[in-house]
This record gives sequence, structure tokens and C-alpha cells, in this order.
Amino acid sequence: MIGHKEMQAVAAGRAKTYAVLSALYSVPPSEDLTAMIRAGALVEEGASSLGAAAKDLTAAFRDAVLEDRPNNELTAEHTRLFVLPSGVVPHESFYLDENKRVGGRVTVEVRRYYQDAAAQMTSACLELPDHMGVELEFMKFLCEIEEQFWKEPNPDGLQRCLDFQHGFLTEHLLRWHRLLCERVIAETTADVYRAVARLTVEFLEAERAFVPALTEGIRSEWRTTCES
Amino acid sequence: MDNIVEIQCEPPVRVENELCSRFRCTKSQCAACAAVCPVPRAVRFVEQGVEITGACIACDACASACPNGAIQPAESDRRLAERMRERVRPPAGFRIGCERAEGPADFVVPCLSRLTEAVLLEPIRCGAERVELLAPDCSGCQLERAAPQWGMVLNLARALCESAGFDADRIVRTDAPRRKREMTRIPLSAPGSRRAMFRAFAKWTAKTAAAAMPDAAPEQTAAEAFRAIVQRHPENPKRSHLLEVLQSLPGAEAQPTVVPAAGKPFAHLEVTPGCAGCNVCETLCPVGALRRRGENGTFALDFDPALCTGCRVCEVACFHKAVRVRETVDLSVLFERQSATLISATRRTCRACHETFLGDASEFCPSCLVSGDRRDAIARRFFLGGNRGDWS
Amino acid sequence: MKLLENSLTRRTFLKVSGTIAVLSQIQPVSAQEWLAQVGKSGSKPDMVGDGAKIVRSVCLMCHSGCGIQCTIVNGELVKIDGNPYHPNTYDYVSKGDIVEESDLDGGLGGKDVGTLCAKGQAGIYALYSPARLKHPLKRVGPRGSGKWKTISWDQALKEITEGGLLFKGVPGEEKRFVEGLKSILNNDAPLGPEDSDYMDEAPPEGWGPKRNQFVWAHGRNEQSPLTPRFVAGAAGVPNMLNHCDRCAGTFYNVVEHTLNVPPYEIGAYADYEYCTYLISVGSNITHADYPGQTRARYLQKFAKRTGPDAKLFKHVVVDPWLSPAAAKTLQSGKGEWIPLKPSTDAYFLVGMIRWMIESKAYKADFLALPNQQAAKKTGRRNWTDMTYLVRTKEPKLYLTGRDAGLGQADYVVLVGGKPTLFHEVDGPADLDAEVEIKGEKYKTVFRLLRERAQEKSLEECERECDIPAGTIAHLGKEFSSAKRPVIEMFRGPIQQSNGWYNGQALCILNMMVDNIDRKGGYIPGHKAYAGDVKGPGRKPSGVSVDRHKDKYQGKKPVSTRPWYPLAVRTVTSEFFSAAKMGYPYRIKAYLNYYNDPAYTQPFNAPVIEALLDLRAMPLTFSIDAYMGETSQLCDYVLPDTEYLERIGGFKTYPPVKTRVQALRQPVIGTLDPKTKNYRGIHPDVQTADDTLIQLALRCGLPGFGKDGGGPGVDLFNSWQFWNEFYKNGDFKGEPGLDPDSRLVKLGGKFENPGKQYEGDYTRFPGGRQVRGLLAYAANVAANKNSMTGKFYDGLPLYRFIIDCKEQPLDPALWKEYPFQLHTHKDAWHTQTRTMNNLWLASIKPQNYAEMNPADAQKLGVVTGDWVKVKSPSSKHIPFVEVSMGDGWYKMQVRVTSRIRPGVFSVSQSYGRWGAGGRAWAANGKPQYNDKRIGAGYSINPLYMADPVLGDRCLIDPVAGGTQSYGTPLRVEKV
Amino acid sequence: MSEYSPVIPREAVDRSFAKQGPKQYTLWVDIEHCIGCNACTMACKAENNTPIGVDYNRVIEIEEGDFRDPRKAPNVGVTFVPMPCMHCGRPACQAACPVGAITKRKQDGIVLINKDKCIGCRYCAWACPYGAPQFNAEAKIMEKCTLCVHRVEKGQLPACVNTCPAKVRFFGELNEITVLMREKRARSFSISVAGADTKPSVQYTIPR
Repeated sequence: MIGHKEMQAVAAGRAKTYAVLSALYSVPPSEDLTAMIRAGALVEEGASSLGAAAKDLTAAFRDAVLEDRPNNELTAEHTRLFVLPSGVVPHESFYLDENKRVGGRVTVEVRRYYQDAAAQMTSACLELPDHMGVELEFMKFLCEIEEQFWKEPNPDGLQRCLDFQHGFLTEHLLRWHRLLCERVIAETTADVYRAVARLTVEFLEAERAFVPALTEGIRSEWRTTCES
Repeated sequence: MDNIVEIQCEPPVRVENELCSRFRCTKSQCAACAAVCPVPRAVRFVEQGVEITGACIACDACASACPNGAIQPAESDRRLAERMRERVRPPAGFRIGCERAEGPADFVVPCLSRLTEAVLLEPIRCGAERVELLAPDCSGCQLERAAPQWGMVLNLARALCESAGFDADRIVRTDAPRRKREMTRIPLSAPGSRRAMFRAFAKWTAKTAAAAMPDAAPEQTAAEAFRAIVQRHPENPKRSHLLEVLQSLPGAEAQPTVVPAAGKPFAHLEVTPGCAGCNVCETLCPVGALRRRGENGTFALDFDPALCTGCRVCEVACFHKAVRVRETVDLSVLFERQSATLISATRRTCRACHETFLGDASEFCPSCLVSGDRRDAIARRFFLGGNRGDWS
Repeated sequence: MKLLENSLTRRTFLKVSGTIAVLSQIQPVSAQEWLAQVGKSGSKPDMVGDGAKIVRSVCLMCHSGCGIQCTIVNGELVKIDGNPYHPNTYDYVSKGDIVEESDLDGGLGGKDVGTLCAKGQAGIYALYSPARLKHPLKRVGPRGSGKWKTISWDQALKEITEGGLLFKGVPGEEKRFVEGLKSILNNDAPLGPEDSDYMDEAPPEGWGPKRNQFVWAHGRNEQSPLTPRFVAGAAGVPNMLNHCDRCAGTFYNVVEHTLNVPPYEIGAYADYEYCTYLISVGSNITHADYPGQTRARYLQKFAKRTGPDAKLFKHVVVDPWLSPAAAKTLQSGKGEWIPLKPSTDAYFLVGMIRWMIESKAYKADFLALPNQQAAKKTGRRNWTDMTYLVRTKEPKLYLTGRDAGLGQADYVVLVGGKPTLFHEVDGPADLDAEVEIKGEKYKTVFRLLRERAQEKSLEECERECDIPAGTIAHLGKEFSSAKRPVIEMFRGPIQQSNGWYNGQALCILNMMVDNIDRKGGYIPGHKAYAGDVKGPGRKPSGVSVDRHKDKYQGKKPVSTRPWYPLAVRTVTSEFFSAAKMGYPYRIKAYLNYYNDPAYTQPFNAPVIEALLDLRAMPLTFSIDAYMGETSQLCDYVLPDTEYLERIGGFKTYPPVKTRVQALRQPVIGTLDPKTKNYRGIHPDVQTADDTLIQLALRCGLPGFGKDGGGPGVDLFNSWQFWNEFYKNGDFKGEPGLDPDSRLVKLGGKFENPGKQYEGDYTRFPGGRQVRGLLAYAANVAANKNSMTGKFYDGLPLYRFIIDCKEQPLDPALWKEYPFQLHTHKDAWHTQTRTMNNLWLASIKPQNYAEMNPADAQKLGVVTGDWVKVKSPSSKHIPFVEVSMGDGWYKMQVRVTSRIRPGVFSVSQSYGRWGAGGRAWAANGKPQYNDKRIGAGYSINPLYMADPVLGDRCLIDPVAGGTQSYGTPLRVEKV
Repeated sequence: MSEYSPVIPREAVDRSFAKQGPKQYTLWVDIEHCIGCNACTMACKAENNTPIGVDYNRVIEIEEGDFRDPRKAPNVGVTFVPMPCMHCGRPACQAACPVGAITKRKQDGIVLINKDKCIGCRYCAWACPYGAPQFNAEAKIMEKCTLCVHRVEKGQLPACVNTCPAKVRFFGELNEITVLMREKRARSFSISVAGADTKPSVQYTIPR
């Protein structure tokens, strides 16, 4: 029997995964994050391709950052890939806007979505709203809210939150994450970013199936669980 | 009320656009359905292929005439064949009669033009020794215009018999006197037909009710784009039925039977070296008889003659006149089901548009070269001497 | 819970242990708050507006300042049209003196729509380009290694201002202390031997304060007056270098002097609408001149003119390349194309003067007028110095009344052979005369000019410029006898080592037919409407690094490198090589703004060397929207907004004869209603204006911040500055950047474009209407060439290409290098702003080396063949793909009759290796590139170095313009 | 008071818009004064959002003559010819299209490609003698100049006409234009191609 506690933990776990991925896309890996991943913070539960991807990432980090070598190479690689105009453009608008207008129509749509979902971008956000890092963090934001709703519990809030998650995944993230990750894999010279891209694909593919299933599950069974 | 019924009235037969040659290729001159339709204005050629109007009397002659099986009768061929099978008492002969024919018939259809080759062969498949068509003189019949259709089907069925190694005379026509009393079940003016009216009315009330329901989701009316539709090659139900019947004909041994292709729903294709690999024939073929195969840098076009209905869409569509329908066709291919490779050539990818093309002339496909340079060339030709006389 | 269970078991999870530092790009809220807020969107100020709206601004795809009208739909810029209210882009006449919104039907879908050229319309691509920089960058490897990291604005500005061991992570620079801007700019101690190895060349008052070790160089700067306020006003540094030496600085200098107009009333042009005989010398009217599209319209107008003079009209184009305008004249049969040999303009122009003087085909009655009252009497608005007496011994200055014994220090003319003070004459004075006073000979300017012109016969001219003497003569004849003749120029004759004199000769030709300021004549640029921002500031002092406007007064008789006392605008091309050797003093910080000298500089190899030199340039930073060729070589790159995301304004150019100040305003982005901080589409990109203001504040410079614009006027950001600017000066009493103001709605303040003339003269708004014109350049004659110690000449000279010591090139050179370099320009390109705009790059995918069929035949090449080419000094530049080493460059040929024989012409703007042009290294790995950006060839590495200095291109010793044409080249088939 | 239009008065455009019944909208291009600046090309690109490499309109630069000796009068000429779709009276593209995706509209004579129907076979590109249809490699369909039908239907001028700095492109109804040309005695022609009688509607005037 699955209880709210468990679902709360699942939501928290997903939020954390989103947070890690978001951080990896948004900024060069910080020392804390590097140390954390190297220490084996990413653990799979159940053998799967997702777990393998996580293992790869951990291994890549262990290889890339030796004690005597600072993060410089990763910083340079992150800058090269995601900051300088390279072949990898981490913005949704580059892939989904028919005119490849970075900052144009698609960006405006994403921003609208955030507004509708009552997510405010802070002044710390230095990226366009349709940057991979920001989109992942937005999912993290929703997962955290979901977590709170499991805790309360609040079925209506949960439903709304999941609707937003599902909507954002299908309308935005899942439509372009593969395109970006393929480019990263083709372009990067660092194993770390190849592993990040693979993990992103695996994780989001898992989400593609999970979120609708969860939504459906709650829709049909929530009432009974509440009463029991 | 009358008005509403009139507007809502829907024809009893349905056109499956994806299978219609006229729908897939505007250049198609196919008029098989219109040619046999006994009712004026019941079949209309429109931009979207063929439309069956409310004037249709559901005689289903068009369904029998359409080689691609694009017109689906109210009762499907298989269903008809099933009903027939119930009456077959092998090895006795089987008589199929027109409603107006006087005489003992095992099976009666409103009009013989409803029959298809497959349906005609059904009794033989079930073991009947002979099939007789009891046919009165069609002249003067209200459905007279449909009459040639059943004659053609009869001929086809006989030819198929031959190619199966049977005697063609296992299917024959027997003249029958006309019944004294006209018994045509089908009324000729459709809007007044009760069947149509009831159907329309039912639909109308359903719609009104739907509109009244508050929570009804808005109807998704966005039609699928043509270019998406033609990427699909649905099964031709008529042909698959026929092939099924032929496969299970007891004692059949395929014989080479070469017949002229003209006017028959069978054909064999040829592709000349002028082929540019544009794929239009494959895309537009209503029945999926053509299949492109691309591997290891080659382009190959496979052809399944058993599926080909001779609709000539490929022939009329090809800009390069590279596809030709052979003048004769060997019916035995229907039994053997061997696909032929029509062309196989080296495929290249154009540097500009990344499309594939055949030939090794340059890095750019001929089409890119044409559209890119032609503007230049034509303007140039006009302004540099020579053609100044052309200026009007 | 079955379904849930199912969905859980079907999926594996990633367990993340440990805590993650939150990036907080999205504001966290509690679930309850979230539930309360969700669905209630949009209270925050945002760039997203519903529906369609129009914003009018100013283009900056080139420098013409055309008005644009941007259509924004749901927060996305979808179309740029011409602003119908702007006189550059639309022909109309308004009702009152100042254009009002109601004068036109110019709204969304309105009938009045302005015209706009290809570049302007492609601005959409520039705004949304994926190649734009989005964060401040600092290099983490050696200069030019392409290793970067992103840093925050705070860190970037802090490091730049504070300095320190900024690159201690970079091998070889562990101990390199970099001085920050704060200490550089606040150091008022004089520059001494520790800063300069050339103290003996300093003027008596020294090189100036140590803060002069900061150098600013811009390419396009339409943020004036904010940028000069930062460099000169706040930092107090004279080193504000611009691109004018590569562009048309000489043109402006010579026009301002000769036509006696104040500076910054940019250049002078023909009045296309009314002239009947137009000679365009080296100006590509429709494709390159400013504003191309406005001129195209005028060209159309004069071609279609229906008045009584329509049939008289003739257009002569003097250009080695058959420009589109030349093609039009040939096509209509109403003109001629004179394919002059590059850099021989002097022989053509002074030759024409000679013919006109000898044939008495000049307006003698006008030239004889010595002063205002004499001019006014004859209904004229100006007069010339042709009758003024000039010394024949050096320095060849005007004879003053004091020297002539007439008491006053005034010009002296001869009336009936008698020396008279010029203002005392009431009618014409002696034109072609000379006199001896106190044993010294004085001649009138006219006589000097005649003697100068007669130094060469027309046949000698023919030999030099390779066009028949008869052509020069018949052009002289037609020009002098036409109803409204005018001869105009742009870069062709000016961007040469003899540029000043060519320009002077051309202005004199116009004087000789009395067409200055006249309807259909030669019209200098007028004053724009200008605002003003007051406030405290410093005064720059000392010698500028490029020695422009500075006279050599050193102890050594001649200087190590040339000085440019007469260059009103700067000589940036001289700067890089000088900085490399620390002349005149070493610099400490270099700020590159909207500038790309590593690509655009003729003979750019030394620029690249200088930028890579840590000793010569200890701190370099670039404000750039793209990773341009120069930015790649800097220490820091601070991302700039595109022109569609900034506030500012721009005037226009002379073909428009009424006053204009167009407002540049953001067409997209976010303006904080409280602080008025503006951001464009990229959140971590700020306008260069804001960057400069923040730098000034961090360095504690005056003129910005609290009360920076005077008491009560805070200048903390760009908006505050421009709001104040548009409230003062010509905008006094107007509401600044109020969204409902006329200024903001129309995108500028425009004078009624119908008010162009007063009688037979143009209005020349803001300028001195009545004035004397100066054929003789006494200020030039008063100065010496610092390299030779010899005086410059005050009159045009017959000269070909010269070096910094005014010596001609070694004639033997031409045997080895028989071709001449030449460039031209397409209408859809602007130096570095357009190839990275793929919309524009796709019009003509690549350029070619264009050669005449005669030359091609000799070399045995046909269109599409490859040739290799080198100049006497060209060097290998590793970034350039077609560089074969050893100074050879490989190019593909197009054989065309549009270019004269002996000339090797390559159009500008192609062959980029920055901004995505070529793969450039970052992390030792090639960066992404788009072949389409880097297609074609850049001619700049092939320019010839000055044979004396060897480390920079040839430069006009007088006015500082670069030699842009005519470099000797050797071309061989590959 | 406004727009300087030396060739075609605004009233003629208004009359063109107001005309009832079947008509043929078209362009009049004055080659004599075209300077080849490609503003029309770019206006078209921006207005129709065409991908890079697809241009509904291009300006062709034609060089003729030979010039080798600068001492002699140069015998060389350059002509700029803007080439949009000719909106033919009998479009070859329409005839070639196997799926009937190309239509010539009766109400204004504009030839349009139906993007839903087009299967990207490029037969129209093969058939059109003017190279007007362009292959959009991203969408895999053909596109071409629509005479800015979305603007024209609202009574606005096509983007290229609005933007032309030299004012050499004019929009109007074919008969109106023919009448005006006759009035101005302009030497006009349409680019017809021998062997392909497509009846192009775009009118050009050339130097006398």
C-alpha cells in the first residue's frame, strides 16, 4: 500500500533530481555539487537505464575532477557549451520556434506559462525563461509544491499542480529535450556533459510516463484513499 | 422541418477519400463511379475527390465499379459474401438473380451491378460447380446505366477463373425474363426515402441534444492536412477480399493469363530511367502498390502487382513521364504475390535541401539547381540580347 | 492505490542524497500561497503585452539613422518598417513647423509606411540571433586561447575597476598585477619616465596626467553624448578613439575647414533633388553612402524629374568600379562612368581645376568677392578667400594687415594692385594677382592655385590617372557650364594618403562654380536637434595616444612616430602599433566598444599582435553583443544589448535638409516602473550605457549617480540619462521619455521636411548661413610634418600614394606588385554587423575577388578559379582560413567588366572569423561556426604597411585617414 | 502631402482595390530605376517568415558588355531585375501539380500554394520557367510569393512595394496598370518565355 508519506518522498526526490539537473545546466558545477555527486549522491532505485545514466554521471565526475585539478576544465566546457554561442543552444526557442528566434515567440510562451503557474522568476535568474536550466528548475518548483500537497494532504491542489507539471512537460520540455541532448552529446568533449545529457533524456522519458499515470491514479483513487 | 432534413440528409454510401484516385491526384481522370451511377447528380467531382450527394439511392453500383474500394457500400462485400455462402449447397450450381429477373435464384440482389469479382467467385470457393447470373434485359430498367458494370465484373470473374486454371464457363450469364411486377426496392428520390430521412433525423436530434449539453467538449474540427493523409496507404478492402477469395479457391492452379490492361482493375508498371526518385508515385498510389526502399545509398521502388488496380495515378502524376502502365497484364500475379523491383539506382543527398535524388550529375539535386538558377537564367536571357524580340 | 502502485513500480527513481544549493531562479512559495496565486497572472511589468503594437525607434544596422517602425505582436518583434514620420524613410510635408502624429496615417496597417533597406529589415534576426552573448565573460586561458568562464556583472565590474592578480589561474600570469580602472582614472600625477620611453618628444607641459593611460576605442557610437560624458567628462581622458580614420574622418575634416562649418555637421553632399549636373567621385550613392535608401529615393526623384531642367540632367560617376549608380547612368544614357585608376583622384580633380582656370570656366565674379557685404550686394550668402594674399615663403600663411603695414591683424586683398584690408572692400578684389611687400612676395590664393594646377599638364594627368585628357577637359567644360553643377565625394577620394588634398580640390571645384549652400548645389550637413545633460565633470588634458589635434613640440627635431595636429577626429589606426611600442606613453587599460579593429583595420595583423601583448595592453575589455574578432582577444567581454534594446538617439545625414533628432528606444524588453532599470530580452545583458554608468560609479567619477546631472538629477541608469537629455537643449519644456509624448510616439522630433530652402539657398539650419569659404588651408600650411620637420602645403597637391614622410612609394614596387587593391560594398552589408545576420548573408552567399577580363586573360583565370594574392607587407594571420602563410591569401575569382583593368576588387564585410564566422578555438576545441557567416574573403590583411614605419597601414599625414585603395598587390594563379 | 510616388498615383491603387469581379492583381516593376538594393527581398523575408535560403523574391544582377580599355568609352551595363512570382494567367506550376495544391484565385488572380495539400514533390519548381516556387527544406513543402495576399486582402500594399526605397515597385490591378503605362508611354513588357505560354502578369518597364 502506498501512502502519502511515500508519495511525498517521491515528489521530494523528483524535485531534487530536477534541482541537480537544473544546476548542471545553469552554471558550471559548483564545488559543493561536484563533491556531492562524486560522493555518490545519485543513487538509483531499481536497476534501469536511468540508474545506469546516473552511475555514468557519477563516474564521469570522479574522472573529471581529481583532487589536484580544480573545476576549471568543466567551467570552460560549460561556458563553451551553454554560454558562448556554440552549436548547443540551451534555449527552447532555438528548437521549437519556426524562425529560431531566441527570445521570441516561444520564450514569451514559456514566460506566460510560468505566470499562469504563479511562478515568479527572481532577479537571480540571469537566463531567458526558456533556458533548459530554468525550465528544469520550474519543474523542481512544481514538484516541491506537489510535495507539500501530499503532506497536507490537498487533493485539489495536487491535481492542479500535476496538471501544470503534465502541461509543461508535454507542451515544452518533452518537445525539445532530446534535440538539445543530442546536440550536447555530439558537441561536448567532456564526459560529464555527455552523461548529464544522457541522464536528462532518461529522467525526462521516465517522467513522460510517470506524470500522466500519477495524475490518472489520483483522479480515480484519491477519494477512496482519503477516506481510508 | 423538411428543410432541416434536406440539409442533414447524408448519402448511404461513404467515400473513403484516402483510397480515391481523384482525391489523391487531381490529375486522375478516373470516373468509374460516375460512369455507372444510375442517378443524375448523385456523384459529383469536387476538389476533394468525389462526393456522393443526397440524391444517391444506395444501389452500390459505384462501390462495385471503384477499383480502389474507395466507396464503401452500406453492406460490405464480405458481409454480402457471407450471406451468399450460407445459401451455397456444393457442388450444386449457384444462381444469382436480379430482383427483376423471373426464375428460381439462390440469391437475389437488387441489381447485379452490386456484385464484385470476389463476390462472384465466392460460390466457387465454397465448392459450387457453376455460378449463373440470372439477368433480364436491362434496357428500360431504372438502373439501366449501371448495367455495363455487371457485364464487366462477369468478364473479369471469368478471366480470373481461367487464370486459376478453371473453365471460364463456370461463371455464366443466363437470360431470364423480366418479372411482370416491378419490385425495385430502392426508391428513386432520396430525400423522401424513409431510410434517409430517419437517419438524418436521428442525427439531427442527436446534434441538438449535444448542443444543449453544458459540459460538452468543443468539437475538434481541424481536418487533417492532405499532405499528412497521403502519407498513409490504407488497405483496399475490395482487393484484399478478392485476394483472400483467390487464395482459397479449391483446386486453383495459376495459369499465365495475359489480358489487355485497358479497362481492367489490374495493371503492371514499368519505370524508365527518367525517374528522378521524387517518390510522388509512391506517395500518391491510393492502394500502396508501390513501396520505396532506400538502403546503402540506393533508391529502389518496389511494386506489388497484386495490389495495383490500374488507376493510373502514378502514370498521370509523374512529371518526368517515367512511370508507364503496361498494355497487358498477367492475372496470375494475383495468385503468386511476387513483388517486382521497378528501379534501383544510386541515391544522393542534395547539399542544399538535404533531399535525396537519383543520378550523379552534381552535389545539388536537379530541382534545387532548377529553382535556384532559373530565375537568374530567365532574367539574364531576356536582358542579354537575343530574345529582345520577345518583349511585348 | 493500485494505479499509483503501478505507476510507481513501473518507474525507477533517482534518489538524491545530500542537500543541493538552490539556484533560486524561480521564487519559492508555500503551497498555500501558490494555490491562492495560481491563475492570477501578470501583475509584474513585463515585455509581454497582448496583441499588436507599434514602437518607433532608430535603426543601427548601418549608421544612417533611419527611423524604424517596429511591429510587436504578443511580445515578439515581427516586422520592421520605415518610420513614416522620419524624413529619411518617407517623403511628406507636414502641416506645421514640427511634425505631429496627425500629419500622417501611420498606425498599424496605416497607409503611410516608410521605406527601409534590406539591412534595416533584417534587424529582427539580429535581435533574436542565437549567437548573441548572454553573460559577462572572463578569460581563463591566455589571451586569444578562447577559454572563458562566465562571471557575474558584479565580479566583472569589480575586477575591472579594482584590478589585482586577476589572472593568477592562467599559466604565466600568476604574478601579473593588473591595475584597475579606479586607480588608473583617479591618478592625476603626471606621466613620467616610468610610463614613457619618449619623454624627450613630450610637449613642454608633458604628456598629461596618468589617467590618460586609459584608452577607449569605439566603432559605432550612437550613444553620444553619454559615451563622451564617460570618457572625457567623467574620466577626463582625451583618448576617445573612433573609427573615423578608417571611415570618412578626413572628409569631415576637410569639409568643415573648407566650407567653414562647425564640427559634427557631418560632411557635405550634393542636393540631388535640384542639381542638373552631378559628378560623384568615389561615392557609391545607393549602396554605401549614408543613408543609402534615402539617396536611392532622391536618385529616383531626379531621374524622374519632370520640371524644365529634367532633360538637362546628367550624372557622372568617377569610380574604378561600375557602381549601381554608375550602371543607372549608363543605362539611361544620361551620364558617364569614368573608371579612374585608384588613388589618382588628385590628378583628375586638380586637372579639372587646371582646365577650368585656363579656360576661364569659373565664376570669376563670385571668386573675386572678398567679404560679406560684397557677397550680399550680389545676392549671395557666401564668399571665398581666393583674393586673399598668402606668403610665398614658409610658413605660407595669409598676409595679415599688420605685416602689410595696415595696422590690423586681418586678411589682406589687392584692389587694383593696392593692398587693402579685406573687410574694407565694397566690391570685387583682384583675383589673379601678386604683390611684393617689404621684399617678400605675396600671391592671391587664386594665383597660387593656378600655379599649382599648372604644375602638371592634362597629358601628365592622363598618364597618371589613366583616363583621357579629353575626358577631364570635357567634364570640366560640362561641369562649369551646367545650370546647377555639383561634384560630390565620399570615401573614394578621401580615404587615401592624399585624402585631405583630394577633398580640398573637390571643394574648390564646387567653389569655382559658386554652388555652396545653393539649391541644387553642394550642401554641408546641418545641426540636429540636441538635448543636454548638465552636471559636474573633468576636463581632459595632455596628449592623446594617437596624437590627434596635438602639435609636435618635442626636443627631438623629428618624432619617432607621426603626429596629427590637423586630424580633428582620431587616428585609431595609428594607436595599436603605437601602443605596442609604448609610444608616446604606455597604456594600462583598453576598452573596446562596438568596435572590431582586429577585423576591420586595414593591415590588421599588427592590431592582433598588439591586442595579444600583455605588456602593451595590460587590461583589455570589450563591450560587444557578439564574440567578435576583437572581443575574442580581450580579457573580459561585457555583453551589450542590440540596438533594438537601448535608449539613445540619432540625427541624420545631409541629404535630408531639415532638422531631425530621432529617438532610439527599446522596442522590446522590460522597464522597471520604479527604478527605471531597463533590460532587453536577455536578463543578464545590460546596455553599454548602464555598464558605463556603473563603471563610473564604481570608480567614483563625477557626472553620474546621485545629483550626477546637476542638483536633483540622479543618473543611476541609462533611462535617467536620456530622460534628462530629452528635457533640455532643443527639447526644453518637453516631457522627456514620457510614453505619451510626441517624441516617444513618433520616435523622434522632426522638423517639417517641406522647409528646405530659402530662395535659391538651402536653409542650412543651425549653421552659419553667411560665411567665407576657405580654399586655402592656412592651418595646414602652419603645421609641420613631425616626421620630416617640413611644413605641409596649404593647397591641393598632385600626388599618388605617399608614406608618413610624404615620399611616394618606390616605383620599382609596382613592377613586382602590379595590381591595385580596391574595395566596394553591397547595399545589404555594413562592415561587421551583417554577415552574422544570416538573412542578409543569404542574399549573396559569398564575395569574390573581382578582376577585369583583360587581367584574367593575362593570368589565365576564369570565374571560379583560385588565385593567391599578397601585398609587399601582408602577413600570415592564423585565424583567417584562406591565409596560406608567408603573406599569401587565397581567393576565388570572378571575372567582370564592372572593374577597371589592373584593379583587384573585393567587396567588404565578408570573410569573418569572429561572431561565428570561422571555427575558433575554445578549450582547444573548435567553437561552433556557421560557414555562411564566414563565407568569402576579407581584404583587410592585404593592405600595405607604411614603408617607413612598417607596422601599420598607410595614413594621410595631414588628416589621418587610412589609405583604403590602391595598395600594390601581386596576384598569381593557384 | 505624403508619399512621393512618381509613377503610380494612390488613386489607381485604390481603384484597383475597389474593382469588383474577377481581376488580376499584379506588380509593376520599373527596372530603369531599380538599384538592386534587395530591400524587397528582405521585406518579403521578414513579412513571410521564410527560412534562410528561401526567398520569394530576388533581385537578379545582369552584367553585359565588355570593358578592357579604360581609355575608351566603357561598353558595359548592369541591370537589376527583381524577380517575384509572375502570377501567371496560365500558371505552369498549377498544371504540373499532381495534387491540385496550386490554385489561381478568380477574385484577384493571385496564384497560391495550399500548404496543407502540397506534398513537396517540387514539380512546380520544375515547371515554372521563372524559378518562383521555392522549396522549404524544413517543412518539406513548396512556397512562393503570395503577393502578400494577407496584406492585400486587408487593403494594404505588399511588403516589397511598401519598402522599396527607390519606389520602383507598384501594386495594382493589371488593367489599371496597363492603362497607366499607356498614358506614360512607358516601354513595358512581361517576361514571357518561348515555348511556355504562361501569360505572366507582372509588368516591367525598361529604359527607353
